[in-house]
Amino acid sequence: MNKFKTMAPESRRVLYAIAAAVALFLLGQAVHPGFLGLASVESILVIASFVGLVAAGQCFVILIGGIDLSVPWVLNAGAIVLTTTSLGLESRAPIAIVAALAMGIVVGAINGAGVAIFGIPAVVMTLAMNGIIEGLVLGLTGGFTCSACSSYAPPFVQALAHDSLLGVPDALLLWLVVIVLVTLALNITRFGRATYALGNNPRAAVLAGIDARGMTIMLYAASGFFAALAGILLVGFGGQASLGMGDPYLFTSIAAVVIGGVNILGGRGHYLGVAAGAVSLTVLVSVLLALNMPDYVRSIAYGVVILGLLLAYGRERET
Amino acid sequence: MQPDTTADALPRGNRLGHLIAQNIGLILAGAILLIAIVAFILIYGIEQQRLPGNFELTSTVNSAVPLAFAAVGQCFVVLTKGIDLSVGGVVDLANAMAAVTMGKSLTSGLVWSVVILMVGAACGLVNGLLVALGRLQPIVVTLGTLSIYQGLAIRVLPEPGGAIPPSFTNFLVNPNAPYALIFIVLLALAWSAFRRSRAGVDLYAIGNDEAAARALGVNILRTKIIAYMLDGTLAAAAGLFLAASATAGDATTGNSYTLSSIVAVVLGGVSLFGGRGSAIGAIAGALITTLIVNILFFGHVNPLFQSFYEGVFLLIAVVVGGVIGGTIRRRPK
Amino acid sequence: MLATPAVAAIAARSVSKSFGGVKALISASIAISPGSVHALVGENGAGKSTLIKILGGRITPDAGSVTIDGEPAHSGIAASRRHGIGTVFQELTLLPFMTVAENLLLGREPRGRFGLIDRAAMPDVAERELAALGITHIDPRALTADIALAERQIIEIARVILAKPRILLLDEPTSALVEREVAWLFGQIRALRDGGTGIVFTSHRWGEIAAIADRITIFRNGSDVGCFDSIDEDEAITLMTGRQLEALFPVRTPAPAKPPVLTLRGVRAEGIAPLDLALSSGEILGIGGLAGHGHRSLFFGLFGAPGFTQGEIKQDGRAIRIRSPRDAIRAGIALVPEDRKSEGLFLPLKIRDNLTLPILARLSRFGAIRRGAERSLVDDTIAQLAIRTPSPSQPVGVLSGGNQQKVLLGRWLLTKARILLLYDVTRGVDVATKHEIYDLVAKLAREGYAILFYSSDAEELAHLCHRVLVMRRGAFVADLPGADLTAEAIVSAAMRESAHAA
Amino acid sequence: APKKFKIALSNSYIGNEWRIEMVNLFKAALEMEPYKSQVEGSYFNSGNNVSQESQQISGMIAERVDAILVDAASPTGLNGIIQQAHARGILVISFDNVVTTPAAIKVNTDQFKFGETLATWVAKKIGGQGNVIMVTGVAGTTVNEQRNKGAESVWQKHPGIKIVNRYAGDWDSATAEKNTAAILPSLPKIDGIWCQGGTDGVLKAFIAAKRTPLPPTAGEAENGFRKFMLGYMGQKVDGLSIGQPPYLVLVALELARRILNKTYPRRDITIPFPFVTDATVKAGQTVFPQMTDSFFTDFTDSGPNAVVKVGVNAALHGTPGPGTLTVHLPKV
Ligand SMILES: Nc1ncnc2c1ncn2[C@@H]1O[C@H](COP(=O)(O)OP(=O)(O)OP(=O)(O)O)[C@@H](O)[C@H]1O
Ligand SMILES: Nc1ncnc2c1ncn2[C@@H]1O[C@H](COP(=O)(O)OP(=O)(O)OP(=O)(O)O)[C@@H](O)[C@H]1O
Ligand SMILES: [Mg+2]
Ligand SMILES: [Mg+2]
Repeated sequence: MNKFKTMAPESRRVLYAIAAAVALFLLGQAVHPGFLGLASVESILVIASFVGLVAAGQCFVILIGGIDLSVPWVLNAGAIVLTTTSLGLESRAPIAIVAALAMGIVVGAINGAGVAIFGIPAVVMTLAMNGIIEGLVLGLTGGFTCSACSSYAPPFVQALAHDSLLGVPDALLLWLVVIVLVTLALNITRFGRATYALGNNPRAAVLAGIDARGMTIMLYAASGFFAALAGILLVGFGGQASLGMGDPYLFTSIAAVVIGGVNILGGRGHYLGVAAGAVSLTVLVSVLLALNMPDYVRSIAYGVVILGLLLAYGRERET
Repeated sequence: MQPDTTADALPRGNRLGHLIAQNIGLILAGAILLIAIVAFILIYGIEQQRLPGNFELTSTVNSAVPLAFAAVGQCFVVLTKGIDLSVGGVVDLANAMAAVTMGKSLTSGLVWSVVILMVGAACGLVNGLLVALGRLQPIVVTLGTLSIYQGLAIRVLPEPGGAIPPSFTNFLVNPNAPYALIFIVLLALAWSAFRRSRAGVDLYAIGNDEAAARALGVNILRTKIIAYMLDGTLAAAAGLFLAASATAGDATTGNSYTLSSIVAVVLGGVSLFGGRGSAIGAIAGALITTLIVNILFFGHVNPLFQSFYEGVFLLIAVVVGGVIGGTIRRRPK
Repeated sequence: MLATPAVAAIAARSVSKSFGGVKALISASIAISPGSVHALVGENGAGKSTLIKILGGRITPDAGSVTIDGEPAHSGIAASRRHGIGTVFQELTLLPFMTVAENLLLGREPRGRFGLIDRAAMPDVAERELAALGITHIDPRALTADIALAERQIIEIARVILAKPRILLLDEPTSALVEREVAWLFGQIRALRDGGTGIVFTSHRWGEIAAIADRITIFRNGSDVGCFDSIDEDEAITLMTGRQLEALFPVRTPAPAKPPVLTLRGVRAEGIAPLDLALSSGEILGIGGLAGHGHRSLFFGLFGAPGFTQGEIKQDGRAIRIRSPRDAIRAGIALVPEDRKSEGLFLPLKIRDNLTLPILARLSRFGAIRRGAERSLVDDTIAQLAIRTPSPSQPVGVLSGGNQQKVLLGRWLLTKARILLLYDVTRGVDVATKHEIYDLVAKLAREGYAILFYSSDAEELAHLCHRVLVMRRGAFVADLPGADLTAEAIVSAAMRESAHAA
Repeated sequence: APKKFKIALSNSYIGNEWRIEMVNLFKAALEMEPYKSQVEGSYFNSGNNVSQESQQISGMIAERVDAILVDAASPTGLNGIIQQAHARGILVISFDNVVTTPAAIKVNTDQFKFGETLATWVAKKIGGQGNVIMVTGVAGTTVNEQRNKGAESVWQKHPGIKIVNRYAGDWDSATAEKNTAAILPSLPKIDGIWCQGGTDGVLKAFIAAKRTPLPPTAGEAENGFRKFMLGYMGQKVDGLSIGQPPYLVLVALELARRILNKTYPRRDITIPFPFVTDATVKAGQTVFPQMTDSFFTDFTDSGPNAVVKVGVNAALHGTPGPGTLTVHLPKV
């Protein structure tokens, strides 16, 4: 308990975020018996993993005071690159996955370059990029995600989203790996130190020899990577890519990051909290769906619960 | 006995240089707007073999008015170093209420307008209280309230419909003359009065450095609440204009104003880091955004590539603006 | 001096204040008589600023009371203003993207038609008001972000003085000021005091305390430990620190005659004329002169932030290019900037993270930091520099200013840089820590570091440096050898030239 | 040569395959007789943004087109500008997502009947008894409301049917699948599915949750859903599939041409919606096993009373078919 008190506020928020996710699960069980069943929990966590992956990238850029509004169409483009490159063939899965991820990295790096080198505000750069990718995808494919494919995601990718290993869905295992890797990257590597330094005080970071441009480009590239990765998994999940499939992930990924206790102005927060935030939001949506209420009530309740959670533990200290 | 420091006075930068430094954002917005106007007239002229006339002016102005109001509202909040994602929700709510309540006469339209503006202010008040008193980050507060306001809007108007009195439409967005320019001018005048008020100065102070502003005795709570309430009121006004030009209501059409108001504010040279910029710039930004749509229309771009061009234009505008700005600022003093 | 009236202009009785777990004030008391200057002295973190913030109504004490003219004071900035209190806070409260005039007139802007603020008139009003205070070198139309730190501090002071306060609280108002500006400030203070204003003044420069204080209260660990009409420096330091200090400045050792490690030829940057300069290892080369005359451009130019626009830099005889701080760090150059909060430290991050940031490449394998190696380096540095902290995991922001400064110095020593650019490193640092920093600087020089040392404190330059170059209008106007250098010589070199200009 | 009619298509949104097919059909038609020689066409997209679409329609007015075909971002949001177009003598025909103003002629299917038909089929299939889920569309839209009302009118007549959950699928397979996956594990056994859109996504979520065999399903005309009717992913489903036909645009185009030629009165047209069941579904005609699940199979019509017949390449690539294009408008 004493340790809890002396914890940095950001670390404490990670615990709060996890507690919130658990509480929402319990709430779900209370209002809708069966909600806490193994299948139900598993299924919800798999859906949360998509949000969680996008939010990993979003978390990186938010940690340096940026934001990535291009995730919807980078995700979508990742999905479409996968289907159009793989043509649904298992043999082409590796190259298709690499192509999709490379696309995400390149687009993200361009975002980063726009922000770091040309000094374009992140909101504008990434919003414009979202439009640019959308236009390119629609224009280049003629609007069809893969008209020549007999099947869409290669079986390997579909298995990734649907199969289990030792009773744990593969998608969840993948997310778990990502959680571990991102947490390690942020906490025990040079890269992580530089990220927090940049997010806390960019001027001082540059004066301490941090390559701010390189880091910024790298972090946005990571965001592109994770958006594309989520796109790949979503194709596996649904079996196909569809236009607009990334749209729900914009605000949700930002919300997950903030509910997870990351400061939107940068420099403070942990991915573990973000992962909990992603779970919270997904559970919340599921509970609201399960409650069988009119759309407008659901919309209002969603907002009220998010604000309630934030009021409970997301308050800033007085300046 | 006072050892004065005058003997060593350094040469000063000239007044023009200072003026440019202080208004750099506004100057850029003006430059981009000018470029956009010229580009529009050129493209229109080439495509249509004539110059844009009254109709084009009127429809452009009428399209720009709701966005101008939403953008100025957004500008208040951005100046405090905040951001408002609930603009779209408030526009929806106002739009929906207008369609349901106004009935047939101009009088009832105007009376209800006042009520709706007050509802907008109340929405802003909720945002402001959560941000200032609840000490929550504006982006998530307004993400939450966006969902709430949209829900309320759908509750008010479950499916598109209702009606706006034609007299009310003619009052706000007369389709035959660019008469809505008056509202833009009024908006700009109101802004410059606000800019010269206690609250206006305090708003900038908060955006510059909130801790310093607090130490200087600025009432942070009051000022932020004023900013968010004005924002909510103006977003509601945008909803009224939208309803008026549509002549009916739809609880979902306002959504696009969230992002487009932010884009307009940025194009208008207002810093997302707070404390710098002007609502006049935001108005210019709204006009630029509107003109880009026109340019793309008359440029007959492939609709599939439309968002590509929008994105590219946005980047070009911001980069060119930045380059011009950099050149002006680096000009030898 | 006026006789001390029975009723204090402002007094604090047994005030306590904690921030989280930190007890900033423990039952501290002070009473300021009208028409007197009351100095608060104490080490960094002794609680001076906290007390001033309480007196100024910016924060409320957890316990204890504040009285004004014997009456209980209302808390809050607005109330304090009504009480006639004016405060210059230690961290400047100027608004960077507003003009000097807007800052100066904040809250009392001239009104025009319809009671609206007459923005057009503001620069002229500000210009007149500044001129009345004898300030004519600062353009009221400039953005505050564009003027030098010293100028900002002067504007901050002017803003408060212009409100004609009955009680004036000055928290380290001179930290960025050079002597002549300090003299100007003291003139203002004396005038106000003679008009009956009760004044609180803090500074870490003993000379200033001795010159201006009518009474001195000494703070230690959050409590007042003594109040004197006069006290000598050694005694005061003993009370502040609980131990005795030897001479403030270390014994000067002669500069070794070695070939220069660093030579600049014809370097230019914004605000500096082509400059030539040579720095040897083991040398402490002082740079002096009035604020705003190009020192910053010289130091930051050498550090590549941004680099010089022209000219040649040679290190050990070889030409090098420094276009970014990374280039500079690679070349073994370190910069300790004046504003440690905005340009040096990451306040919410751990001491450890702050210390090792530039050397992580050395400390990590495959990108992962070797914790053990880092830990021992950090512990060594903390011990070597005597950084007072319970643990290297503390956020650097909770340390006292002097210890923060030591962390910053430690960071650069860890880089094994041999050329140190120290830019006003003792700004806002308490006497004891200054003493430690001086010792450290002298020791580093003896160990062969080459040190370029700028200070706004001429005493410091005079006593510490082997040689001092005085800058004016971006050029070196005097080269003063160190043997029997005095502060007066530096100041007058900086002033003499201005006589010509005027 | 006689002057060509300028006809512009204002399409609010191009982000799903239905809209893409619709635009492609329009493009193809412009290359086919009689339109090739009589119509000069253009088409625009407004990113689902009402004010942009409104501005584009202003542009069309400025370009002095003869007719505007509108698939609207909002049933009401364009009323103002459409009234202006009408006042300037421009023929405005709205289709699919139709507008409410009388200044526009409407071409559509009956959305209430859509929901009602789906529900009637489900009710009959499960014998008026059992648990049913409703997967709805985008909240706040007329189409969603009408389809839901149509369904509710049927449920009222069947007290034995329990609607165990209503949730939004937003007419999008990915959303429908995600939401179904989230909620399904905690629901009791489902006997029937009523789905406005994204039907294949719902079924995939059922398979993932091992809720097989799949219950009888009434849904939209996604290719994926119809594949399930044929047998897909190891499942064969009893289903009714109704499509909002993309060729509504061709009906609108033909109507515009005929009205401008003064060979047809100005009046609204409601066309019957094409539908298939597991009994009638036919590969290559009403389902395309080679194509994506999200492809919209009802780009063309079939049978003796077909409204219009076009080839799959017209829908896919906008390439014209051979010969002339005949669109059958209802007899006057
Ligand atoms: N807002 C705060 N939050 C946490 N700790 C604080 C805060 N303000 C002051 N402190 C702590 O309270 C103690 C007293 O600080 P204060 O600023 O009053 O010292 P000071 O005497 O003014 O020091 P200096 O000479 O360095 O200005 C220090 O330990 C400081 O770290
Ligand atoms: N010769 C000059 N002519 C015009 N402007 C000058 C000149 N020298 C310096 N300045 C201006 O004065 C400002 C401060 O310059 P700079 O920061 O280099 O001086 P400094 O001595 O390092 O300041 P400080 O001592 O306050 O830290 C800059 O804006 C610079 O442009
Ligand atoms: Mg202090
Ligand atoms: Mg200086």
